[in-house]
Amino acid sequence: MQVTEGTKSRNRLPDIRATEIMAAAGARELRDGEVIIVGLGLPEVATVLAKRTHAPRLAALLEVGVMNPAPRDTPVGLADSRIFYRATCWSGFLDVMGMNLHRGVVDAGFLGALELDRYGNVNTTLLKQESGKIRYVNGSAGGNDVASLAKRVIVIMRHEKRKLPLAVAYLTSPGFVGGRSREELNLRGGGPSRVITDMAVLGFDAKTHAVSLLSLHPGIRLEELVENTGFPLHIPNDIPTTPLPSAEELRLLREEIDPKGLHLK
Amino acid sequence: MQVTEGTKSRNRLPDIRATEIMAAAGARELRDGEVIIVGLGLPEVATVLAKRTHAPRLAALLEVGVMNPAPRDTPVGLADSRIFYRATCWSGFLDVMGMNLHRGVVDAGFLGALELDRYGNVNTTLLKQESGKIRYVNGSAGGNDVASLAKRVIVIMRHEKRKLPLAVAYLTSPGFVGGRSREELNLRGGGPSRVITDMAVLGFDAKTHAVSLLSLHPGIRLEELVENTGFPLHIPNDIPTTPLPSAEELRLLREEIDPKGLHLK
Amino acid sequence: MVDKVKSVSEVVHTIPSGSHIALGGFAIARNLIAVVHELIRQQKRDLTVSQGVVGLDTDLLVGAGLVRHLIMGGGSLDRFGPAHCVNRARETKSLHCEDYTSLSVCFRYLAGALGLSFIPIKSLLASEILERLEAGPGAENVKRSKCPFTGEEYVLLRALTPDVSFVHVQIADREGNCQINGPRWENEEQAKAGRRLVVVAEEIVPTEYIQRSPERTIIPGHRVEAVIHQPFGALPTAVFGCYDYDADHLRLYVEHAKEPERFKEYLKAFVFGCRDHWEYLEKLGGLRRMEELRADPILGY
Amino acid sequence: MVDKVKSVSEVVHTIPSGSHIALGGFAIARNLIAVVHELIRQQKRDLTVSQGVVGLDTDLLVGAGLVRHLIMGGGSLDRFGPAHCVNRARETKSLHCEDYTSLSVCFRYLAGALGLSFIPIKSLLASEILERLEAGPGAENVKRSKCPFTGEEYVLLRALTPDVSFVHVQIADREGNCQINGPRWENEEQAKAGRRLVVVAEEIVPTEYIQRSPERTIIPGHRVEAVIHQPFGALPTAVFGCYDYDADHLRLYVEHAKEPERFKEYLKAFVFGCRDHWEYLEKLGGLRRMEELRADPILGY
Repeated sequence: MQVTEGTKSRNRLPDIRATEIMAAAGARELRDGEVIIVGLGLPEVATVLAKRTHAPRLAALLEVGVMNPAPRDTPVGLADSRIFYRATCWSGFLDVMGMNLHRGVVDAGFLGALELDRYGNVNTTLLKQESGKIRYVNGSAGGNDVASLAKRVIVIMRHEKRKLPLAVAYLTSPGFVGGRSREELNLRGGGPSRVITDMAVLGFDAKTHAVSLLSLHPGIRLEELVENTGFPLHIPNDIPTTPLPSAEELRLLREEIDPKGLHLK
Repeated sequence: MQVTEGTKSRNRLPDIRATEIMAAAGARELRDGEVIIVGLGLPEVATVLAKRTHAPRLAALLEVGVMNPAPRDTPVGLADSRIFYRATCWSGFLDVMGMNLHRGVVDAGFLGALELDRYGNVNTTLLKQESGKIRYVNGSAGGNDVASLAKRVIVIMRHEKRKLPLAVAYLTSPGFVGGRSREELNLRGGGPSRVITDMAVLGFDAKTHAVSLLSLHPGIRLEELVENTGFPLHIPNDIPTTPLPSAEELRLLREEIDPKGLHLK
Repeated sequence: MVDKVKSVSEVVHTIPSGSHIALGGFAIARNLIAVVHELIRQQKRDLTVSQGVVGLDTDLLVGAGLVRHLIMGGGSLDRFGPAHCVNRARETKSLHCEDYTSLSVCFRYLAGALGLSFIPIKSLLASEILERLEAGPGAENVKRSKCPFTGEEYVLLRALTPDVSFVHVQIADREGNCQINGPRWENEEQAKAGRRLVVVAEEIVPTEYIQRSPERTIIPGHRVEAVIHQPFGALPTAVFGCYDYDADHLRLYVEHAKEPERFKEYLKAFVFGCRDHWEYLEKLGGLRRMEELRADPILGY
Repeated sequence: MVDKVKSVSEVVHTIPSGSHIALGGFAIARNLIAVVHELIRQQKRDLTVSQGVVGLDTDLLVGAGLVRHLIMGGGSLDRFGPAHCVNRARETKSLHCEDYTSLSVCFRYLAGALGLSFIPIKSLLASEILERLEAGPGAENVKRSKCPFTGEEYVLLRALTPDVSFVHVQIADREGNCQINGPRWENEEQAKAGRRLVVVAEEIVPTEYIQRSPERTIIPGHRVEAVIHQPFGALPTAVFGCYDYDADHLRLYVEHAKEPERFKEYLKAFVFGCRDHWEYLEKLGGLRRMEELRADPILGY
């Protein structure tokens, strides 16, 4: 149930979509043999891509109680029967979120975000409008559980100033709240390690726990990134460029993993 | 795993065994529609007899995770595959002992006993010999759980002075410890309601919580009972006789439920 | 053998207004649609509803104005849209919502199912979810505490024991032995936490069928008060192995749910305008549409 | 695909003396005989063993003098007799035994499996079991406390997280996805509580077989470190659906277990005297005897 919005192309490259760069960047965050809690959309695409390339032994768990499915058709949600297909285990929340996530065996979990602040705190609950009016959205579902308990958290989201504010309107899922360490916060999980947007890959400073720029996607200018970020961003002296997906990665993404472009649109 | 020993015939009736009177008395303690935790031996025989006569809707649960089995062959224990046959549910301890017994939906549970004292405390753990030497036996298994949590407990045991002492050598499963109420003991279950032996049916006084005689089996003399009881027993003025099993009950016991006389020997 | 098969209206008649009901649906899967429609027709009011991840069933009840208190871990109608009625009711403060997470609702049910009055959890800490709970009526259900053995900080959760738990299953016998096909989210804990338990089954099978694979019995019959036999009872949501969700109707629902006035039209047409679930199924396209939605035996959808 | 199939001796070589191992057997069903024999042959000492209801596997280990500390809910070899070696070791104080009950051991495993460092229970209160625990080394694992919401008195239990959990299953694939046939006692909680998890499977199946009924997967492969493929690996105890217990050998075992000297003879003949489990099976009667014990497909024994 983690929210990840459809993300229209942002980069200037004629024949590669930002979503494809994001999926490849997400896949590179996963190591072979790890246990992953997958959300729908790009997180699932990234996980399948990793599994089809460098990490064939990934264990992919879905909150509802599905392990290692091999969907034949693209599902619209985590409760969509399409994502139950060819699973190796069907159980439930208690097993996946309790006996795996809460047990501490989940290496990485993906989160989407309506808002993410400079300390990696995530809001998926509500939005405050100019008028002060509140609009409720989906809430936590497994998001807060993953943020609290996974060894590391990877956030995939669209890069917009309003979505990356100084402070989130509602703190659904804790990162490094107030720049404090996870130990200080009494949280077992390691917290956010990466934020993958349609403009850049962001990380967190080991000391300050604040967001810092790791790499800019090809064709994205630094000014553009800064303009579109609502909080001060630590910028390194020389800025690497996010690697493009390889030809094989692009082939897998376009021909096998999401041929209809449901998530890579 | 509740211990119930084989009980050789004690009464003077030529053609009815004490075990058959015990089984019928046990069956009469169960009401239709109740949820029962069954031990092996006479408790199982009594439960099946009740189900085949006045209580067809009994739910019979076995600790290991078996519900309503219909064994074709007589099992030697609760882990014997013979008792898994034609069950309606196979689960485990957590379901049977946790989500049923601890949840508070079990109406009655059977216990066996090495020793039982005047307040219905049961010992299934060890025996102290004259020499003071200790001999360990089976321990609790589910016995303490049933004694603590079932709405009422029915003990089936052999009637001997050494098995019915003033105080048990080890208090494995609490009855009305020290004559106190179950509330005082912080126990949820109602505690022991009946003790069915090969000489009599015993109950517990609502005020003193001490054992009292409810009925003598046919052919058993009161003096004999008192001689074979290690603690002072409350004796009513007129003593009812335990009803004999009906012809149909005897037929079911001998021809269908335990034809080999494994438990009715 | 106890025959517990009852009609949905019989069962709903026994549920007083003000009850706490737990619904076993998840987003757009195995929702208690037949039950919720009947609760609306019989206008059961001031309900407390709990659900791990809310779906269309809860959104309908809230939209119909029958829910006073909602206990949930979040939720939406997946890609079809948000739970408009739930979100709007929160915005207009016509509903008190106790926000949790998927796991914390599951743990509250687990405690209820095990007969524990409380259970610890390591989620919620350092979140606004916990702060809001502590600041509101939820305060009586959460308490920060430390492990007596390790000193580690936990949130203790109060057990959740709904007055009536409803679960939609693929298969049950007349005594209520139930087998669920596909993932089960928090259904086992939610079902066994209930003081009363009612199941809606797509198919009624002989007990002998249950006895052929007793390891698949998730809910044993002796826990079940009533079995409602209602094929396509979860439409427009999906039931794995039986039928797919009705995407057209889900879109139509979301369109109407956006606006209170249009939602009234929806209720009029599809709930109040139907005597029972069979009439509703006719409005969805009847036999022909049901056959289109029927699941492929290999794919399950 | 990860191939985790290993030999029992390979696996046992990785287990240091002094480890806490959890055994998944129950009385005379699905005992870890092949593993226990190898632990004895390799003389792994000072073990802590935990088991809900002890069986022949634990009795063998204790009789071989390899167990320092036993955590159990009780147990016996059912009608074949008591666990003589366990009882004798307690009488001679050569073993420290922490006595619990079936449910309290299960709850300790459940807490371990869920990553909770403690869990409440309503058993044990007002019993000598609790008093003895509080008076001995068990004191660090139990604590009386009250529910913060209801004030009700509970015993809090410390989570049990064995160094290595062993479970004997009927079916596994090479990655370790396991399906258990028949009742499962505390196997799921015991398996998932382990820091390491090793399964012994009667039969290895292709993953595609697992994918045909994933609802029967009790242990998912990613939790499993090694899969030991050993047909008749639980003899003389029974494996439902595969073979019956060997009543003759159980009687022979109990006869020997009664006397320390005779038990030495048993170990010499059936453990030290066998290079591996196949040689042991030959001593039990080999192919012909195995075929006699093989289960009827309908009865399961």
